[in-house]
Amino acid sequence: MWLVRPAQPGDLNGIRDIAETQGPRLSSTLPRQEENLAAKIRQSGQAFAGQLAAGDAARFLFVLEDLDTGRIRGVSGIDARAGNGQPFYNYRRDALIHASHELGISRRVEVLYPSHALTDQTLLCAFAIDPALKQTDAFELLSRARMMFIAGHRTMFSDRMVVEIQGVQNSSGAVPFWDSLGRHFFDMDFETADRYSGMLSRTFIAELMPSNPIYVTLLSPAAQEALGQPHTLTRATMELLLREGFHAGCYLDIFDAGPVLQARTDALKTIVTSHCRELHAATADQGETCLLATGDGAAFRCTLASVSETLKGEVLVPVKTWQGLECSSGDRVRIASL
Amino acid sequence: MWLVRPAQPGDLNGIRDIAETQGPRLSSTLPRQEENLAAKIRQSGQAFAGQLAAGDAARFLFVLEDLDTGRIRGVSGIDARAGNGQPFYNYRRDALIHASHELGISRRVEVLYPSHALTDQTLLCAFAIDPALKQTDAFELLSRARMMFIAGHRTMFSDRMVVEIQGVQNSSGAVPFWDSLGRHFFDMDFETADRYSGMLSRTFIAELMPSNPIYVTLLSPAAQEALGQPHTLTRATMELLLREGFHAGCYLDIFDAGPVLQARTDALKTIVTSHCRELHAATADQGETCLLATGDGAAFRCTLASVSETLKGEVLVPVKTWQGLECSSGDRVRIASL
Amino acid sequence: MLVIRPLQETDLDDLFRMAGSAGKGLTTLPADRGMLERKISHARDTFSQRCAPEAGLYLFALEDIALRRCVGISGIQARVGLDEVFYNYRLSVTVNASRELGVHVRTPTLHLTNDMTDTTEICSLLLADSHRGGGNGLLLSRCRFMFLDDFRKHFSDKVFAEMRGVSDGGGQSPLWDALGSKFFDMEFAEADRLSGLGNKSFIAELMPKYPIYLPMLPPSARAVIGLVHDNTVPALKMLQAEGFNFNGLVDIFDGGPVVEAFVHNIRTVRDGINRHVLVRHQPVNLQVPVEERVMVSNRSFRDFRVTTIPAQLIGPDTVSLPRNVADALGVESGDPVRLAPLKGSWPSPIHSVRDYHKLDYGPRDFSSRG
Amino acid sequence: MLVIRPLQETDLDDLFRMAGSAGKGLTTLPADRGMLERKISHARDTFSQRCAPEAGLYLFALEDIALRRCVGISGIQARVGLDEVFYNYRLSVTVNASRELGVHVRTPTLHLTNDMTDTTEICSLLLADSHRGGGNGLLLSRCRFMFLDDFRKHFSDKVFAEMRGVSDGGGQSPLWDALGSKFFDMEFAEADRLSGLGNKSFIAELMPKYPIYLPMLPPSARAVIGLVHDNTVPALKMLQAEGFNFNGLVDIFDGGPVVEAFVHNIRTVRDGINRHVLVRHQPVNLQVPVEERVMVSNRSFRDFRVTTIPAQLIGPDTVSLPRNVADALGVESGDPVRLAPLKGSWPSPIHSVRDYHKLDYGPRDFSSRG
Repeated sequence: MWLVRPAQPGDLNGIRDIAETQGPRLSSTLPRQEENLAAKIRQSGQAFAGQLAAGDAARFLFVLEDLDTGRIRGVSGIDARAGNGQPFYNYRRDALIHASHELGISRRVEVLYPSHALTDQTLLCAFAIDPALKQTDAFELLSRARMMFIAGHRTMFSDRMVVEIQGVQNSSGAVPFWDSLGRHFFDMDFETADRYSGMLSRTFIAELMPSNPIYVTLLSPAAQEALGQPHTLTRATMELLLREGFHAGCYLDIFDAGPVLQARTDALKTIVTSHCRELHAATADQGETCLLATGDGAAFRCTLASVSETLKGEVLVPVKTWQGLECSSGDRVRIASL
Repeated sequence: MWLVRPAQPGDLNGIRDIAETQGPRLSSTLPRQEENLAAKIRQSGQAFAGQLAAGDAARFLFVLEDLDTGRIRGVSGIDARAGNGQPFYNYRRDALIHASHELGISRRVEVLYPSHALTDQTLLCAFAIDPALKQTDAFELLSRARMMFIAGHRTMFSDRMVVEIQGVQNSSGAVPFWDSLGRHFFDMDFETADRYSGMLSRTFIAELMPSNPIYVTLLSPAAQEALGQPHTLTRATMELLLREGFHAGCYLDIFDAGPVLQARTDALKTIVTSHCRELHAATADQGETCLLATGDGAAFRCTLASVSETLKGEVLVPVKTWQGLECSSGDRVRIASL
Repeated sequence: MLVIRPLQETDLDDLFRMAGSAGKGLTTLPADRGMLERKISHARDTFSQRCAPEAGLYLFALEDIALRRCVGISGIQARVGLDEVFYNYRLSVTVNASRELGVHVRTPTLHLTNDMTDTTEICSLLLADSHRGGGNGLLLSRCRFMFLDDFRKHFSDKVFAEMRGVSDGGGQSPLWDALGSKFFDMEFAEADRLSGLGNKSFIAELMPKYPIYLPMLPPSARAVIGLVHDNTVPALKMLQAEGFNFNGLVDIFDGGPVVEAFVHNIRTVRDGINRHVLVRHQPVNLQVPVEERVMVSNRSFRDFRVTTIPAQLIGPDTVSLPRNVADALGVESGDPVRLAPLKGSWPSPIHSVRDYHKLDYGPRDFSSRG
Repeated sequence: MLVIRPLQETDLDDLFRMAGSAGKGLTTLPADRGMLERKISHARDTFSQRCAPEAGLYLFALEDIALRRCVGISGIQARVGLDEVFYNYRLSVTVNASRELGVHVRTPTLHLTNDMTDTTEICSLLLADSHRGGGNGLLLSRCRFMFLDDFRKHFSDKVFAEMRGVSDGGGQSPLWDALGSKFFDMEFAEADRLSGLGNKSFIAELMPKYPIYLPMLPPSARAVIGLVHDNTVPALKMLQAEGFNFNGLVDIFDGGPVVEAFVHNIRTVRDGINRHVLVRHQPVNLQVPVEERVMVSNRSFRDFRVTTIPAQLIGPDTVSLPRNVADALGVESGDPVRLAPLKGSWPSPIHSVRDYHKLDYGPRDFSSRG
């Protein structure tokens, strides 16, 4: 049985093992150094417990636990405010029309503008799962459990949400957009820049990122093609998010030009369709498989369960799943269809 | 009885009389010189008749006629493509975050970016009405008849629509935004710039408009306050458009910083709610007062009429209104509620 | 004898022929009869002070007296950018550094500027193939500095020249191919021609306005920024010897450099000396080597004339001019003239005849001091 | 006797006292003991060549031999902007024109640049109140040009100085109030102090990056761009007399101008002459007026020393130095020294003793030629 719950100090090794199975982009929000990771888990614990100091960023980290084995098989996160109090950097892709009436020439000139417009929007981040689970319901559970948490703690999050999708990186590890633009200014390879971007201070981006708009036509052809394109490995993640109601707009990642997906929080499928019911025992393991969440803050738990609803506004759930959720008969639970 | 129909050469004097009762902003799209106005009416006639040369801009001009007196009491227009083949200039209001992690400083720095992003979207323009009619249904007829035309000729227009709302001008005629910004670069007063902007070539804007982004904090306080604010005289127009489904976004007029309203064409109230019915005679002048439109291209007519619908998908309309619409029993008409 | 004088209407045919054979790259003098006619007319108005000083276009003809033909032209535009807009790129540097990460990157960057606006430009130098060599090019070019010197109030304190940038045999410019062509929907030659016609609206309309970071251009384009065309190397060397330096601005199309100098620092200006004419009737051999010749001007605004004579004719207070030279200059005994070396600085014998307090050396002389 | 020599550890107390009484506006020498100690240590490493040439900070002390006290300091930073980022605004012009409408507008515009990066800066001039006048300020400032001249390979061809801009009695800067304060959440003095500390991350983070169109600033702010503080006028005049010119760049905070010169064009450099020492034992009256004094340097890199002597001691090949002056410079008979005027150019009697081929005049002398 699968359970998504707040990360705890004891999950350190499990999370690190998962992080190591992932590509580089993950590290932007999930540090690999044990010390930093421990700090991140501690900070998440404070966020869940509502014990953040004033000014501290609310950054939530969830783990996917296999209750049968006790192993951590995935991790996902929410930053309540993208940028965590500092600017959240993107490129905004826009076009100017350069036209000469006299010469009868009109040209669409695409420009990348440095933008902080998504700063302070709620950011889904740090998604990593055991590759073996990619095709299972556990994948959807790990991702959407965050939306279940947001639905139950709506005021802690902003009205608009964003998520960064990893951009194009070819088989040799080269990132065409980085090689055509960022490399010239940051004087480091993509992995290094990506690692630094997970650091506490993002001062280095203000210091090193070119401050003027960039003409797309001057990028290499490969970089131009990569604009707004997701990495092939992120297809499942992206499709799930598009089904949730996210859409790709004009914002791009400053390092690899991957798309930044946007959504109105209150229009997300999970938030619109989930609803609260009273928990009661089911006699048999039957009904529709649903997301089932319960608990406030640090007590938040989300799992997959067979659910049948009654006409009285109750849900019947097999008792064996109650234990994982740490709840009992008559408790309020939130359910959402897969 | 009120009728909105395509402008015709014989309407020249009537339109000029209306234009002269208006404030300066109107002139951007409605020239005051007789010769230019005649050319504009001719061009509109070609657009309605589908006789435009390749590359010519489709610019439609409608008049509001009082059928009882034959007088022209108002005018309104649609440019199928904003900019009419040239760039459509706006400022896009955005913000950068200037933050120093070390010093604990974070500042939201607002910037106006020159933008052509709304180029080629369908533009509602040239709205002018006899001031005596501002509080009447004729006002709504004149404005919404355009949406009725679009609904009936949907493929001629783009999926997104915009309309420029006149910005703040104080009682002495001064335009704070112009005085703080445009005047320095265009070296002319607001009225002159506004008049030039109705010219065929907008080359002068490319030549004279500052090409770099503008920091809002460096504008005069009055100019900052005027950003995105409508002129008090445009309140009725703006409210009607907001009810139609337009909303103010981040785009501003480059001369007076008035708001540019945007909408998805297919989400506009008139376009969503209007529907086609078969015309039949009503025995009495009863039922709901509705917009009633008929005719393709140059034959387009729109009026207000008492309408009652039958269960058979017919509408019953008093015969006296048929004449103005130039239609007869059994014709398809489009109706929409006021 | 070859004499510099104001360009006049009767030079049109000669000028048209020269412009035609000059080919591309001389956009200020296109082989367009109507345009050349307007230029001549403009120049006539300038010398006769019928146009505002800042609108002045001073065009000088090199006349072969024997052939009665104009065999060269050179010009001074009193002020650029007052009617049309005058564009350059400024080659600047952007530094991005993070002490925390130990990164420090300097990025050469092109910024669009109009900084030469209201400055005097020397321009339009053209010499007939038949008259190349023998110092004729030097005379055509340097005579302008004698004019600038004598009539400084008509010009800015600083003067500049745009040097033709690198292009290949087919007229293709590496910078244009990498940058301009991506914004202007035309060939380099066409853009250059349109720009030369003076109506630069299309530049304002089509030009990229934001800075261009050079690392984003291919090496072939970066390499030519600030470089001159091979054919222009001699002209650049001549101007450098006059004291002109690269001022950090380059042409927006081909990346050719702008060189500039303060008028008071131009070698011809610094070396200029005044003498009074003494017309001599003994024959003089005017055909001495370039090194031994000097320019002599009649210091007239409306009918400015310059020719060359042997340096040995200069005395402590006077200069001896043969009759035909005096006639060519339109001067008589007692009239003031001004003299300056034709090539390089004064040949050493001249030292002895110059006023002591006017002795000077340019920077170049000092670099050897050690 | 006052002697220029490298700053050393024992000067710390004197330096701290001077920095304390100098007040605001000298951000490169704050009254911070630890900072001053690091500066001295840096200078010691520089003179002893223990740091990379481009990281060099040359700080000179003016020692009052009688008092055994450091009474002044001046400096040269070998290269700016290599560790931190060095910012200026370039005062440029934007031209917008429409021929069709007959409009032509020139808009002064400030562009953020790092164009002084990798250039040598003269800086940190400070003189104790007790020793003002008598040419001591001149000696402190101009001794640097003698050093630059003798050790050119350690420096860039061009050197510059940032001049303090306009601020009122309360330390308020009109440009800061109109521009900087709208982006930096701090007082001018605080920004200036932070900038002086050398970690300029906060500038990269908070500074407006897009060009600033000057018509959008109030007249009070526009008026001070490129102007110097009243107290800095004498320093500016001194540098202008040396041949420094405004280079179009201004300070990003207070709008003070950057002036620059090519080393080979600096008057002290151009006027420098070499002589061999002849130690004389007759007493000499060293207390002659400033106009009659000249600087004499020992031409040593590691222990550079300069003092002033009467010009009359200069002979055609040698210079006569009293014993105490020779000792102060650490030279003996036969050693080479270099001489340059303390104030202005050479007093006229010197002419006769200079090598003929080294005679030269700056542009200023020519402007009077007519």
